[in-house]
Amino acid sequence: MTAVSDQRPALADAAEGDATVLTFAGALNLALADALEADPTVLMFGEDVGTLGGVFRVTDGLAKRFGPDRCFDTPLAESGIVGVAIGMAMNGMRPVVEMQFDAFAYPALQQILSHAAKFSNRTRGRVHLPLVIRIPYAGGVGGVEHHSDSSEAYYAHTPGLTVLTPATVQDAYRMLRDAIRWPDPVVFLEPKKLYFAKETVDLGALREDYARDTADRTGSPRYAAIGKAVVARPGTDATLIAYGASVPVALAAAEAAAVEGRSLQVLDVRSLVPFDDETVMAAVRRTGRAVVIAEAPGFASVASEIVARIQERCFHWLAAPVLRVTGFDIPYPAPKLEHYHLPDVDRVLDAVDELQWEEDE
Amino acid sequence: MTAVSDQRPALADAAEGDATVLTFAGALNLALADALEADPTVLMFGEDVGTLGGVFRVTDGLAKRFGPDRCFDTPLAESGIVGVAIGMAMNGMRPVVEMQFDAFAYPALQQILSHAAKFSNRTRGRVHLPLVIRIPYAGGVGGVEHHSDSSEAYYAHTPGLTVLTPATVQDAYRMLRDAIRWPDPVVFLEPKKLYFAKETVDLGALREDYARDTADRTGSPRYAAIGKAVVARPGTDATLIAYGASVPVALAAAEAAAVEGRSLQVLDVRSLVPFDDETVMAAVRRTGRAVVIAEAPGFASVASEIVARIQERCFHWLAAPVLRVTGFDIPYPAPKLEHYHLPDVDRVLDAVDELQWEEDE
Amino acid sequence: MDVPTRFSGPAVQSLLPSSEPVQLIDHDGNRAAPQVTKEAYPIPDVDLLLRGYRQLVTGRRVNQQASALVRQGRLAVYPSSFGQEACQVAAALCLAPGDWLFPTYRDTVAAIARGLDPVQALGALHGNWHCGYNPLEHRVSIAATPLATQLLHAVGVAHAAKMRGEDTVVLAMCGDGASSEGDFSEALNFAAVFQLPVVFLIQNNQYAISVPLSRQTAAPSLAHKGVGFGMPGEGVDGNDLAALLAVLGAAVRHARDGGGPTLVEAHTYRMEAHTNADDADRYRSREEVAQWLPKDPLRRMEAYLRTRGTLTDDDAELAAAAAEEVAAQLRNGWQQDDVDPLDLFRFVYSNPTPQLREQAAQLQEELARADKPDAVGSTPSAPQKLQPEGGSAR
Amino acid sequence: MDVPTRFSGPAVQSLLPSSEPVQLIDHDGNRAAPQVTKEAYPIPDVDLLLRGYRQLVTGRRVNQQASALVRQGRLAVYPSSFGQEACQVAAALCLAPGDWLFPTYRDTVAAIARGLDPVQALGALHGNWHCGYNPLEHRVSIAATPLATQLLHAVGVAHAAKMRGEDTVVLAMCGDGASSEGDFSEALNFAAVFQLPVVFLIQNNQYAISVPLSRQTAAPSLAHKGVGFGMPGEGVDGNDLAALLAVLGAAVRHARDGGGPTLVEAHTYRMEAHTNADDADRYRSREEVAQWLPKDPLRRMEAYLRTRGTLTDDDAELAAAAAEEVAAQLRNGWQQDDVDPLDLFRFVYSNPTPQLREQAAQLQEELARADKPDAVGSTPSAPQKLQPEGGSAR
Ligand SMILES: Cc1ncc(C[n+]2csc(CCOP(=O)(O)OP(=O)(O)O)c2C)c(N)n1
Ligand SMILES: Cc1ncc(C[n+]2csc(CCOP(=O)(O)OP(=O)(O)O)c2C)c(N)n1
Ligand SMILES: [Mg+2]
Ligand SMILES: [Mg+2]
Repeated sequence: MTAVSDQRPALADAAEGDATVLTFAGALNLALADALEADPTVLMFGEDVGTLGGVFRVTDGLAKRFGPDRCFDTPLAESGIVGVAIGMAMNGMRPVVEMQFDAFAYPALQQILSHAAKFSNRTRGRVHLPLVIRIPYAGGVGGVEHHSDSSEAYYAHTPGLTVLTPATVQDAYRMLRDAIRWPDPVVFLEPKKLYFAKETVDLGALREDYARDTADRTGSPRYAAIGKAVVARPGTDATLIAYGASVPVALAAAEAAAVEGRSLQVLDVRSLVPFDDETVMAAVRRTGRAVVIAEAPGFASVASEIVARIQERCFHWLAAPVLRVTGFDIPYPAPKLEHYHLPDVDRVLDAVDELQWEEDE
Repeated sequence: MTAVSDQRPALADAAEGDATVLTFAGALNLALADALEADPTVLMFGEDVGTLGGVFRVTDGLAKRFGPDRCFDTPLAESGIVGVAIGMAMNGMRPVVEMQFDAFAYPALQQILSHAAKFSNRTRGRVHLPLVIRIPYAGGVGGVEHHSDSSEAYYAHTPGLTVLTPATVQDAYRMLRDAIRWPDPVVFLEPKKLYFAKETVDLGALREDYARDTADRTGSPRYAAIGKAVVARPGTDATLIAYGASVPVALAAAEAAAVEGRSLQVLDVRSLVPFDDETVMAAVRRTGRAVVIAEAPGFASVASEIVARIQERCFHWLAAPVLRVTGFDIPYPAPKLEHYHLPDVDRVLDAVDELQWEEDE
Repeated sequence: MDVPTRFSGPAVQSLLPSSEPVQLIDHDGNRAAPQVTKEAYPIPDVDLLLRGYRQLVTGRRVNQQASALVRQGRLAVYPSSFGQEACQVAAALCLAPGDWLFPTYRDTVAAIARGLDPVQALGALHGNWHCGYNPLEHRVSIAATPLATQLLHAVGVAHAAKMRGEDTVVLAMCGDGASSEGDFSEALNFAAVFQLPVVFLIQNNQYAISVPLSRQTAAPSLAHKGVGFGMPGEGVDGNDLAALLAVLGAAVRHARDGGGPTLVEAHTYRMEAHTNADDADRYRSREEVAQWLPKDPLRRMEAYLRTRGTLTDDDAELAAAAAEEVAAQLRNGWQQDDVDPLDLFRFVYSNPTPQLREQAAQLQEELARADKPDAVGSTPSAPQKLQPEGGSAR
Repeated sequence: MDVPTRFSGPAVQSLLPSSEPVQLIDHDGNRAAPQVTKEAYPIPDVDLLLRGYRQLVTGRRVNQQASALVRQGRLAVYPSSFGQEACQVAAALCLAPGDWLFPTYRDTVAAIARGLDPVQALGALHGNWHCGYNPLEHRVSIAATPLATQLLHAVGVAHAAKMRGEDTVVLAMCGDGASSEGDFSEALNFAAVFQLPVVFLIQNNQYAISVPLSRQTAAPSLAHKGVGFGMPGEGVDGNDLAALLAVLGAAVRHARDGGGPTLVEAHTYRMEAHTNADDADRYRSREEVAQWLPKDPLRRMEAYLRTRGTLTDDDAELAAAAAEEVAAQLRNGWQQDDVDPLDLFRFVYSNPTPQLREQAAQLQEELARADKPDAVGSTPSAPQKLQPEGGSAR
């Protein structure tokens, strides 16, 4: 029901080690393929993920390559998909499931909130659920209603869930592989608008770097990006804090501000839970001013949390209130109106202008 | 599955106009009865609400008094209950439904988030849904797991829902009646811990006051408490902002602080959505210091939102960061551990102590 | 409540579907050979069939035109009911004006057959707003996207009507895929427990996007789900308008007479891709699709009516002309995108919250600054200020 | 995919339950008169019946003891399976050690019959933690509270086992009320579509708290839901241990042999209130309850075994003594509430988040200040510091 679903990830077939143009969706596809290859307990299922390869083609070719036991279609029932994945994870597998769109994960919320999030705790850590719930989320792609929700707050508010959202092609690869190795349930939010964003990457290096990063010297597992925010662009005057599809918006705003002589630092949160207080607070303290950017309605959102944490922890460093540029507190608009709703460069720059700059600055 | 469910609301049978000891649950029962009496389109259904009168006895006697068409039991299916209520509301009725416990509303989340919240907007205001979803929520009653969630953030984050939570016996009555008259879907959150709290009220006056409050001079509907926070206790040194079961905690903390010579103002938010910025910001500006108290895990919560709004709107009035006393970011604990989790007077006073008081104060 | 109880026997058998899907007209347009069906389904009278035929012609044309509009970029997306027009038309024609229809995203032709303005009916797919019509006007609910959820709304509408003693019947549509959702089962169960006047119509078009029926169910048929809720299930050839009208007509009468709900499974086929955005070649062969061509519902009905001499060339021309008119309406629809961006805030609540008023003011200010190129709000006819719309419900 | 298709005939009939619930021993403990059942259910061999009898005695005693502990305030709440012990015992005894059991909150007796330590099995109701045992040890999942949700987990466990070529069978339990939840249908559907080795056992005890079966379903029986998913349904007298062992045994064998899932509905009765917190007099008459007394599963099995001379007084005494031992275990359980409050933070994630470490430190500091009177953490044996537990999954 979306106009974008016939686009296919330009998954590279270039030789490893070569520079390759990889889409975000292609990077996810690669991560899934590499994870399926690396670990026989990994498997992937959901609606239209088998023969079709997913409506966004993220699972393209996996059923063929790994067989119908490792990547397959299920009956059309999201609570069923997540509930069955929980059972598989209880019994030695590492299921990765796809919810076809953000709002279509809602039928699964009971399974996610009452079971996936709580199983380890309920059983005193005896039953872990290594389980990834992939959800294409957020808007900007002209989807009809119920296809563009930014639903991260529901998950981030729920203790026991790990909530990740990559914003770059390389992170799409790294973070999905992290998520699949992670011992606990991950809600993996894929910004739809970025699916066909491209980067030139060296596939061999990407994989090697990732492999190097998976364990520390003692052999304990390490994760490239879980719990780690990243400075996407350095800057000194104010900090833009974003995640998912808002990261490119923040970067564009910083670029525009630079032209006007204002140096904006951009932070990509990436890991909503666990949250990287260290990096975020250090960044805000450096600049004393901050704007948080997110597509979701602002009320009781992840953006609210970021603002609250910053003022709790950086109060005396702040030269101005931390501002938010978020979606309005409205249901996601119809395609022709969505651009009024989404945070854009102008709104970010407006907010930056309001950060109580002294006259002479 | 909870140990409290055989307690019955001490619903007054004293004559109207007399001072009567009324429980919180009794006030809800009275509100339902008065609403059923006042409006033939009001009806009430859910699990065990008919013959049994609800596991908390909030619907006690209604089936008998108003007949099995107006108050009845349904099959055990929460998505079904809310979905059917939506259809009834489309077709001229004002259904009030009960979800038996907080976590058992989760199967209905798709219906609540994708339909109840959005119907008016989807249809450009042509189809309103005057619908109340009553949810006993939060903890402190020794419930087994899944019976004590503070789930308000899921609803408050969702545009289109009105989210109310009374903290006093009188508000229980007024706000439920408001909710039933309100033209849009209301998630009505009843703090379980307060069900058997008692107040002495004059029933006749309560009803008369309410009736007087239902329309302005032009006859436009008015609502006693929707969108209106209330100062539950005046004070000058700092503001405690709370709602639901945290209001009594805040009041107790203010009482304790008073003994030590500190004057704490207590604000009962009551209406999470719409949020009463005016009252809250005025209160915080008066004191320059604030602590937000709520049982729910703090991350990306309603408490986060309140903190974020205050720092956005009262930045220059603040003498210290706004602090939060919330539940930990953990699944709700088993009965014997819940007191470690819940905000209590000590924690509130600790937070107040941290509000960067000058030495001499 | 005594154990043991006897379950089976005639009562159970009457809830099971006929031993094969009911067919009244065969693929060649002839009266089908008599079958063993659980009810005697007489062929509908000729007037109804003619009306149905005309709607089939219009429905087919709507499907073609809408797909063309998508190719031209004037509709964002269109889930076509090409090949399923008999189900669409029968769903509308079996209802009385006071009844309700609950369509899905694929059921615009049904909505149009029920009398909706075609441009309004396709409004959501144009992208201005989520729904282009007033659901209360023709008693056609907003086309549902979250699968199977609308079935519960249909049950609620029926429940309210029954309570008030109205003789409303509600027809609720869904696909084969949707029958796997929990809400499907909950809806059937509520309808059966409260004996509500609902007819559930599954258009089993063999696919849910790419997923074939065999992945949705292992049941002998979807109609066999009825007995598990205590409601009769029936199967029908979904490309046979006459059979559909007969079976749905009987179910509607049964419901109106207080007999409770029925589950009807129409066996049909989605001839086109899921939507224009889908590539059906990835998951099914063109040979498979070709096998369904001879079963085309329109051709069949036309052959039947012509053979009987009921349909003349003139009638056919008139039907085609009427269909062309609808197609023209669609082509001329949406000449301008006249939607006020401040509408974003107007319908979220009957009484806009202070928060929404602030946000509307912010957008209005942005629009006034005219830095949004296509800002309608920044034109001279500035959008009205956001006002509470009063507290009344409707 | 060709229409029309024939649905009915022998295939469909084989999915429908027997015409009445299978009974092998009547209310008086005699061999029941032969019935028309869809399968020949031979009476289980005497050793199994004797083992079952002993478990019935223990189960009854557990129900009594647990209720007593609630009255003494030593258990927070207890949902009793008094009257349903035959279902409980059969659910455990029909499984092999490598199989899995998915119980609900009412199924502690089944868990104990499968070998769980009774004190651990009742742990959650004591209130220290949500689950008192290690689900992986005896392959007994955590007792489910959100109704019907566990059925999907059971299906997932079975799916994983089938994929690995293991011959594990999973038995998943739920109540009559739970059968109305969407998850119930989704679980049956997944199991049937993937032909998984799951036996679904509904204990139809006629009530969901106060709501009688007639409000849950209008179906001839809950076992009639099977056919709608393409799996066999069977009804059985839920107070007849022999019949339960026969029917569940056949279903388990069918599953283990690759035949796929079965739905079994056991017709029984909840003799006590929903839990101690419930007042059953509000919604059902004592006469109704009294009607079920003569069908008591324990008395029946005892009469049957004694009549045949299989059960001697000595055997009965031994069984009673074993049951007393379990009761004593329960009475002596939970002597101390030795739970570390910092455990609140330990199991939420395998690698505690920085946020949780901060919060744990806060609680630890509070405890150290010893202003919480019952703070275990402030005793000399201070709780260990919160450490990441390593990233491995299990
Ligand atoms: C709850 C939910 N899950 C997933 C989707 C995405 N989706 C849209 S249509 C569709 C297939 C529906 O198949 P079916 O019910 O057979 O109807 P058809 O499209 O064939 O008419 C899917 C999976 C959705 N709309 N809602
Ligand atoms: C999803 C959900 N909704 C509501 C409840 C509250 N509740 C607990 S037990 C119960 C009745 C269950 O009845 P049934 O399935 O027949 O099992 P029984 O208690 O009779 O064994 C209800 C409504 C719940 N636990 N989970
Ligand atoms: Mg289909
Ligand atoms: Mg029951």
